[in-house]
Formats: sequence, structure tokens, C-alpha cells
Amino acid sequence: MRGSLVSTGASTVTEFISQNIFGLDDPNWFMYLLCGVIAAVLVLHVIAVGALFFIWAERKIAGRIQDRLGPTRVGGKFGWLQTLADGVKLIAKEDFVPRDADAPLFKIAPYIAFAASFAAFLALPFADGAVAHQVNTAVFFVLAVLGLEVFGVILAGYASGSKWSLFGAMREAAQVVSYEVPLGMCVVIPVFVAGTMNLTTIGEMQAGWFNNWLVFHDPFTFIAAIVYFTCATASVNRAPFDLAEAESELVAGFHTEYSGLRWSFFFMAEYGSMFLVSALASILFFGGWHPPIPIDIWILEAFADPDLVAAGPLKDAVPSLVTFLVMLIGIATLVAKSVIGVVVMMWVRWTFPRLRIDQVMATCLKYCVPIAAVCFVGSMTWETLDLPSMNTINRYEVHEDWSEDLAVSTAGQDEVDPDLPEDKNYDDESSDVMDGEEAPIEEDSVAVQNGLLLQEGE
Amino acid sequence: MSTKVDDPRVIEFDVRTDEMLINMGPQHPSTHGVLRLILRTDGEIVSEVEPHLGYLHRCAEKIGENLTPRQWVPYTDRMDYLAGMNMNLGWALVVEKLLEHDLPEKARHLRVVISEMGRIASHLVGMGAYGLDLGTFSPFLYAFREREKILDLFEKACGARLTYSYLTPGGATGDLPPGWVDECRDFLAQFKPCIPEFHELLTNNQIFISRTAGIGVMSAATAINYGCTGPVLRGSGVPYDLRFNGEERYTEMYEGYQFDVIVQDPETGKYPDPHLKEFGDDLDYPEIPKEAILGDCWHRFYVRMLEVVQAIRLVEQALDKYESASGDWGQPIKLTQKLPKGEAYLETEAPRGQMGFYLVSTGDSIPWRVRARSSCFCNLSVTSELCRGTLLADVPAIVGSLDVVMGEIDR
Amino acid sequence: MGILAAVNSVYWHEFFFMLFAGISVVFAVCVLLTQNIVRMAFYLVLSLGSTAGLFFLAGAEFVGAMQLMIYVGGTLVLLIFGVMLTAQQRYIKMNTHPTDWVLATIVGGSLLVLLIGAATGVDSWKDASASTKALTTLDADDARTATPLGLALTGVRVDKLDSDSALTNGQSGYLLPFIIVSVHLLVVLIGAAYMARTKRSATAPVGRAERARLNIMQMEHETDDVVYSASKQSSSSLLNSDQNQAEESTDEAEE
Amino acid sequence: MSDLVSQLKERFGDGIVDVNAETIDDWIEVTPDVLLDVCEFLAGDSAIKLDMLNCITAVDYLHTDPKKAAKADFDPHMQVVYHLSSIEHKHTLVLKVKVDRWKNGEEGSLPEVPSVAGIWRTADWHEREVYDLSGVLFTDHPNMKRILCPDDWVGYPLRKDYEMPLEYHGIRGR
Repeated sequence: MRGSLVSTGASTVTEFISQNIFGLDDPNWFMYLLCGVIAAVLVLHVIAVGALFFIWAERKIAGRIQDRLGPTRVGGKFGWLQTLADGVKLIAKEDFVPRDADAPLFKIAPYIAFAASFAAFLALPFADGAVAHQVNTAVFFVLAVLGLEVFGVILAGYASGSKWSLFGAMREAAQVVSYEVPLGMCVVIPVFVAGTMNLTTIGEMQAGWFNNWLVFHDPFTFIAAIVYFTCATASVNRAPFDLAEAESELVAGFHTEYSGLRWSFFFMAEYGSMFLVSALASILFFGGWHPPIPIDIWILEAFADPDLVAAGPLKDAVPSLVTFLVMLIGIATLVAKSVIGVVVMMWVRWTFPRLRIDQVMATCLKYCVPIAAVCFVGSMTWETLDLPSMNTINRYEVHEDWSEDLAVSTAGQDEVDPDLPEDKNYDDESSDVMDGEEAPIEEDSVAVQNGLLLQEGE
Repeated sequence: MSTKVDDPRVIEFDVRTDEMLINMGPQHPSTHGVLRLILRTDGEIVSEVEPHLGYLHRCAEKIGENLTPRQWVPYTDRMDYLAGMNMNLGWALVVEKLLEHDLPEKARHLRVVISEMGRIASHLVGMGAYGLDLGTFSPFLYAFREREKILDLFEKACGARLTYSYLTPGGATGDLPPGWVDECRDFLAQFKPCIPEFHELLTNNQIFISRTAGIGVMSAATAINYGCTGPVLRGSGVPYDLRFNGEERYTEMYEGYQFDVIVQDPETGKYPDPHLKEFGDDLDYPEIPKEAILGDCWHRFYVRMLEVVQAIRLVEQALDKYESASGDWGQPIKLTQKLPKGEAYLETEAPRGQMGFYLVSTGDSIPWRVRARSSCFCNLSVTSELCRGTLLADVPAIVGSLDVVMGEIDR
Repeated sequence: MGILAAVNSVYWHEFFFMLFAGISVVFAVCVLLTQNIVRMAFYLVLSLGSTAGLFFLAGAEFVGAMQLMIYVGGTLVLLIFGVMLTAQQRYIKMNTHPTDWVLATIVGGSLLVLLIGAATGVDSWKDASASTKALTTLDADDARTATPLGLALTGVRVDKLDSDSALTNGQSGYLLPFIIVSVHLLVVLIGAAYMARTKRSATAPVGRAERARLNIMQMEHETDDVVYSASKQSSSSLLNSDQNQAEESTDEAEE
Repeated sequence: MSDLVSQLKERFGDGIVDVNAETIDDWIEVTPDVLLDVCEFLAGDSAIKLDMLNCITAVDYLHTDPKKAAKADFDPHMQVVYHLSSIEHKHTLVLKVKVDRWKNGEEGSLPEVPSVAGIWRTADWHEREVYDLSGVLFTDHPNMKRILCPDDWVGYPLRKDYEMPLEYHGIRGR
């Protein structure tokens, strides 16, 4: 039905590979392993290449801010190979474990930090179809996994045996745990406005001109976007809040004793979660993969053949290559917005001095949490009273089967009927075919939304 | 919260956490040079700070007992290596005081030009390094961009960028090269608009204010009692500047110059107007934030920034006087000049405080005893008093505001 | 392609189930056995993390993420925090007394027996093989949403949807327990914040300005406050030696 | 004879040993046991108010080679020089205390001078440096130990008869 090359489920890819490459009719366990590995490597490279680019960008931007050039010689014109050179140096560097360190914990800590920031990319959609695993509660999943990264840092701080890293670890723990509260509250606001935690749906809801972005939904979401960005910078340990690795006080904070490859894992984890947090910001507030001017919708309309348009969502009335092109545009837009977010973080880092630990805590508890709470109540009243808003899409009707719709639409369907034991759905043969026509209500409602959305969009 | 004042040194907590003895230094990114601070901390609260010195001790004073005064000049600019010119000046004046050797007028104005340029260069480093202590890297580079230009000028004058040995007893090792004065004027012209840049970067920065205002407050009485001098003393409101209140021989150098002591006027609570308006009408000075208390880190930093502007005006006046002055630039005394029997002590206003030299001679060309009174030595001794009960992140802020240089402390 | 065909009977679903269950059980036991307190906390993270894995495997993403956030993200970080702040020396060795071991095994053992008995008692779980085939294909569509959970918590009787509408809108679903629990948690949080406030003496780092004021007040009363005039007079030696007798007779500080 | 000296003489009598007013920097010499009261008077008296102690120096008067020692016009002794100044009245004073190089003659026991750390807090570090480099012990000093040299250093470097140690913890001295 969707016709696009890469559909949501990995198994379609599995089928594609098993039929075309290995000539098996239905994919066996090795196919799944293969696709699992492919997906993992793809997502890993998003972080690896991202970190590579960001380290280079940070040095260039820092240079520009400080009235100097930054790396220019390594690898040609703009010193773009600098990070690779750093990487090789780090790999070649001796990776020793200090004498009174707790060796096993010391060795595993960087990998926990990196795994946490990598796992969060699992649920992050880069465009309508481009997501590693379609998690319905994606926002909640990403926040939960982001919280894990602090554990890697604590372990590193405690296991490297030096007092400085212990200080760094304690500060990091205190800061990230307390900043999860306002971060959570700021994230709940767009989730509440969009009515769903599924990042793809939230992204799809902000199609059309930039005035459909959630940040312009009402003044409270606007403030929430700013507070979100501050808390995100703090929970990722950057800029004025980078107390965990404060050189002037703690030598180098929790990664004082690390060197070589392990140290670079911390570095990659930091840049990975920086990119992730700004990608989340762009999806929740800044229209995700929809460019400010709706080029993607114009392209879709240009290629849509008229008879199919009325039937379903615009995306299905277009040859699959065009949807793929639109998805590429979407990915490019999201990456661009996230890079802007990361550049702002770098810009803030090289201009502001560092805050003290009690000031960091004060900003969190005395400023971020109350403001986030006020924004939440404000946007909630704004939404229920249906006050005038910049967004043209009325999200109310397209909520993901909200209570009234649920009562109406599910009366006939047995899909969501929970009194059947959970595994009953599995026995139903038809659900075996992934993209079969008996698409669950969920599928239709999304499709309905797109159609409704797009007519609305012009 | 009862506000009765029991002994502030005793801090009891309800839960007795384990006190930790931490070693900040001797190689630590934020201690300026090889200073080692032993901190007794309880969680983040620092209950006791004990500085350990001597890591850069080169016993310059013992060597001074085997060299003639002119041979000892290179040792002076290795003491406060960020303001070498001012150190040379201090030693030159003390030797001239013992020899009662008077200088031609042109030599005096040359010394004012060079020492005030040295003060600008030193305060730039102080400002940049203080930004580093508080975690921001950019001001350091802006400060060093300007300082490099001053060092180029010094290099043209005396051939060296750090180890000058230019102002020797008797005058200077050579006159300023032709065209130096115009280059100096060009530098000052393009340096003036940079000052608001520094203020934008640091002084007006709300995070900088919240990190420094009200931190490490030192009352005037404590400052004098601990022998603090220079911007650290004036930051606590004591109007004492050796260029006015110093020895006769030192203050006559600054005769006929318009400048004033940079200190907060107790009544108006304002600093003397540094005539910034002359530099450009849109350049005005940031007022004092409400959280700042007289004697805290912010005021010490602010005094240094005002002194930079003051020094610019001084250099401009000195350049005009130098060009119109008569006589030569002051030939240095003979290498093995016989010193009269007796002793002489003189302090000069170095950028970091009062740098004193004490010369005792028993009649031959090699002095009997040479003693250097270091300003940072006394300024640093006040850290344990200021850092008691502060947070760990405040310690670099306080030590940074005292702007210490280890070369001068350890000699 | 021989190997692929031969080893065709690997069900990833089962494999991961075994893996996660194994990890959580093994590390749960390690938590008991280890003496190093930080190692214990780390093993606890692994076992709780793998139970979260089990939830994800069963398709309950919301509950899995909840487990990750609350247990691994929240509780354990606070546990580590507590351990780090109060650790007397770096690695405390906790060696339990032998009698405690005996007692623990008795209690633990009896609970284990009870659990195993209950697990094997349920007949619908007995013929497990029937549904393993269905578990092979990972059900990737996002039919499982968190909406029913949300509705149930806000009072909609999700289980009795098709009965008359009186029961669906806002009747007694889980609304009441949900409200009770949230109010209870609020009270607990306020209590914890009140008890944890540090009862420092008046002059420990209270407000910056206030402490600075105390600092000055404490210093000031030692020496009487002197107002210094910015006089521009250069200093001279106190002993008016005849050499500078003439010029400085004026500013001599004679009483 | 200035008024201050007469004031001091009548207050401390023979404690004021010598006044030298015609050199470039004129100074007063006092005996060690009356030093503390003189300093308290100088710092306390509102008219004089020498509230800033600039510098404490120890000068070792000893000619090591006998020829010079014979011609020297002083016999071997140690001088501790206090440079004081007043912030308020803008005047300075030099105070000297003469002690013999070793306490009652026997080698190794350091001469003793009362510590003025109670009056001027800056004296705390200055006296530690004088003790560290010149070997003058300051009685009832709050924290009398070396400040510049390592704590286990032997000998007092600024004394004229100081011999550089052959090695220190394996580092070759000469």
C-alpha cells in the first residue's frame, strides 16, 4: 500500500533481502540477524559521522568566535580531516588503567555511556518512514534512555579512583538527575498538544508552512521551547552547565584518568546525545522534517495522479520514487535543524563562563521547573479553550484516537479489544503479513490524518 | 535562620560526611603556575585552604650576593614574568637611590611609557586568565591578541618579548628606535575600542557577575593586615597607589601627569571617571552590579580593567612628554660601579602590587644583601582567610581574582 | 547454504527471552554475593535493565521505558549517590555474618518454592509450544499504543468498552487509585525535601551577600573602621633626618 | 633628634639601642625583648599608625674569608630588618633588631626573635621565609615551618657560611 522502498518494519527489508539475494521465500533467523546488524550499523554511523563532523565544526566555530581560524592544514582546504587525525591519535594512544582504579568498572563505563546515547537513536525518526524502530511511545523511550548516560559517567567517576573524578561524577549525577524533571515537563507540552508520544505522528502534524510548527502554537510552547533547550544543554553537560568536566576546578572531571579510545567514547557519547537532544527539539518544536516552506508537499502534489488523490493520503497517490525523494528532503531538513541546534550549543559554550554547582541547581529548581510548569498549564488552557493560534492545523480532530473517537471508532473494531489475551493477536494469521490490507485502526488513523492534513494544508 | 554571629569558622552539619583532603596543584589547570593548594573539603564546601609554595624557588637573592647590580637585572624580569619591565624599573630605582644618581628628564618619561605599557600587558593577561579560571576560553584569546602587539613594540625597543632587562640602573640599555612612538600611538588608537569588547565578554556578563560578585569579600582592615597591595588593596576601597604615595624618587617620575587613584569613592560609591568619553562617545563604562560588595572578586577585576584605561591615558601623555623632553635616554651605570656603604629600600607600583627591593652594601661593587619584597606573596597569603566556607568552584575564582604569579612569589 | 537450513530452528524471540531472563537472574544473585558496594549497584543496574528488556520483548514499550527510567535512571543513581557520599574509604567491604546467610536462604528458598509452584500451576501456560511459532515474526506494527493505558488511568473502563456508554465516560476506572497515589507521592516528596534540608549553622554558606556581610562585620569589629583620604602626598621617612629636614618640615606628622 | 625617637626613648628606655638618621634610609635599632611592645605601640598609636608591614629581611653580617673579616668594621652578627609604612599618614619607618648568629654561641641553635604575626598577619609568611632562608627562629609564631624550601631541607641558604648539600634525595647538589 505504501509502496515505498523502505517501509516501517525491518521485516520487509528482510523479505526483500531474503527473496532477492538469498532466494528464500520466507526469511529465516539469519535474515533477521543480518537486517538487525545492518540497521544497527546504519544508526551507529549516524553518531560516528556526526561526532566526526561536530568535533571539526566545534573547533572551527570556536576559532571563528575567538577571532582565529581553527584547524586549516590537516587534510586539505578547511582542515576537514582534523577529526580523523585526532581519532587515529586517540586509537594509537596508550589506554592505561590507573593503579587504584576498579578495573572492570573502569573499562565498562565508557561503553555504557556510549550505548545509552546510541540506544536513544533507535526511536528517533529522521523522516516519515526513516526510523530504526517505530516505537509508539518514542518520546518517553528517548527520555528514559537518555537518563542512562549519567550512569556511565558515575561509574567512570567512581571507578577511576581519583578524587577529582569522584567530584565530577557526583556533580554530574546531581545535575542530570535534577534536570530530568524540567526536561520531562517541557517535553510533555508538545506531546500534550499533539496528543501522542509517537514522534513520527508529532512530526507529521507539523507539515505545511512554518507557522504550523508547534513552537508557534501558543506563547507558552514558545517559552517551553527555550526552557527545553536550556535543560537539554544542561542534561547533556554542555556550555555553562559543563560542571562534570570543569577544567578550571576539577582538572578534567570524570574523565581525568581516561585516555585513548575509552576517552573518545565519552567524547562520541557527548556529541551523540547533543545531536539527539537537538533533533528531539526540532521534531517536538520546530517542525521536524518539514522545511519552513512546504516544498515536500508541492512536490507530492506535482506528481500525484488525480484519481488516487481523493482516495487516500497524498503520499500514497505518488510513485514510490517521489516519496523516497520527499523522505530524503525530510531527512536533510531534520539533520539541518539539529545541526543548527548543535551549533547554537557550541556558540553558547565559547561565550559564557561556567556556572557554579549551586547556581546550576538553583536555575534548575528555582527557574526551569516553575517556568515549565506554568508553560504546561498555559498551553493546556490554550488548547482546551481553543484560543486563536498561529497553527492552521486543528490538531484536535486528528488526535490519535482520543476518547470520543475511541468510543465511536472502536465500537465495531475488535482490534483494541483488550479482554482478549495479549497473544490472541499473534495467532491471527493475517497479522503475519506486515503491510497487509487489514491495517490496524492505528494505521488508518495516521493515513486519515495525512489525507485530512494535506487537504487542510493548501 | 538565626543571624546571631557565632564563630563563622565552625560549620556543623547534621549528617557527618567524610571530610576529604584534596591536592589542587602544583600542576593544575587553574592555579597560575606551580601553586599547590591543600583543600580540606566536605562535599563541595571547602573548610580549609593551605597554599604550599616553593616550587619555582630559584634563590635569586643568594645569586644577588655574587653579581653586581647591573648583572642582576635579568633576574628581576624573571620574577614577575608577565610584567618584566616593571620589575626592572623597581630594581633600577633602588640602585639609583643608593647611588643617589639622578636621571635626565627624557629617561624619566621613557620609563613612564615603558612601565605603563607593561602594566597594560600584564592586566590583559590577568583578565584573560581570570576568564579561563571561570570556564570561558574566548576572552583569553582576545586579551592575548592585544598583548602580542604590545610585546612586538617591546621587541622593537629592547629586542626581547619576555626577558627584557631594558630599564637598567642609570636609565635604559638603549633609546626607543625612530618611529616607535608613532607605532605606539597607532596601537593605542586601535586598542581603545577593544576595551568595551572585554567588558561585553566578561564584566557585563551575568554569569561572570554571579560567579564573582559577593565572593571572596575582603575588608579594608584585612587587606592591610595581610599586606595586600595594588589592585587587591584598592579593590577593598583603600586609596593607596604608590605612584602618588610612594617614595619621593618614584613619585617624581609621574610629576605633571593627570591621572587618579582607581578606588571606589566611599560617599558616591562610584569609581573615578576614566575619561573614556575621549576614546569615543559610545564607549561608556559598565556600572557596578547590585550584587557586588566592595572588596569582592568583581571589584578587584574591575579595578584592573579601569587601570588599563588609566594606563592608556598615561602612555599618551608620556609619549608627548618623551618627544619634547631634552637630554639623552639615560646611560646605564658602569658594569662594576662601586656602591657606597649603606642600604636602600624602595617600592614601586607593579601591576600586581607593591614590588619592593632592599639593597644592602658594605662599600664594594657587589651588594652585601639583596632582598625582593613580592606583592603576590602577601596577596596570596589571604586565600586561606577568604576561601573558608566557600564552594570548591569559588577557590579558583578567588585565587584568580588575586592575580598571583608564582615566579614573583617563589623568587 | 547448508548451515542456514540446518540451523533454521533458532527463534530470535526465544533466544532474547532466555538471554534477558538469564542476565537478570544471574546478576540478581551476584548482587547478593558481591562485597564491593559499587559492584553491587552495577549488577543491580544490569539485572533491572534486562527486566526492562523483557518488557520490550513482550511488546510493552511504555512499561519497558518506565522501568528503565524509574529503576535504572532514578533509583540507582540515588543509590550510587548515597554510596559515594557516605563511603568511609573507597571500597567498603561488607561481609555478612554466616548466620544471616542461613536465615536468608531459608526465607528466600521458601519464597522461591512458592513462586515455582504458582508458575507451574497455571494450566494455560503449560502447552507453551502452541504459540512459539507465532512469536517468530516480531510484531512490528505499532498496534500497541499507550492510549488504552492513559484512558484507563483517567477513568475510562477500557475493559468494558462495548457495554453501555454509562461505564465509559469517566466512571470508576483507575482514576481513584491514580489520584490517591499521586497525592501520596506529593506528600512524600515534600516530606523528603523538608528532612533533607541542611541544618547548617547561621554563618555557613547561606546567601552569598549575607555571608559576605557577616564576614566584613566579623573582621570590622576587630579594628576600628578607618576612612582613608585619597591624599596625593608622597610618603616620607618618619625620622626627619637632617638630609630631608628642609623640604618636609610641613607634612611632618608632629603631635 | 626627632620627636618620635624621644617618645620611644622615654617609653622604652634603653630598649632603643641606636638611631641612625643620616643614611639614605634612616632606621631605629631595638633590642629583641622590647621589640613586641615597640611594634604594638607603633601600630596602635593613632598619630603614627604604621599599620602596613611591608617586608621583613634578615641580613647575615659575617665575612667568610679571614682577611676580609680582620678589616671588617663589624663583628659577626645577624640583623632582622622590619620595613613599616602607614597607609593613613603616608610615612615609613625601618626597625632593626641585632641578634648574634647562633644562640649563646653554640653552632646549630637558631637565634630567637619574638614574632609580630599577632600585630600584622602578613608577618606570618614573612617570618616563615626568614626562618626558612636565614635561620632566625620566631618565638610563638602560629605555624613555624619552612615555606619555600622543602620541609626536610637541611641548612639555611642565605647564611654567608652556607654549604650547598652534596645531594638531596639522590639529586646531585654540586
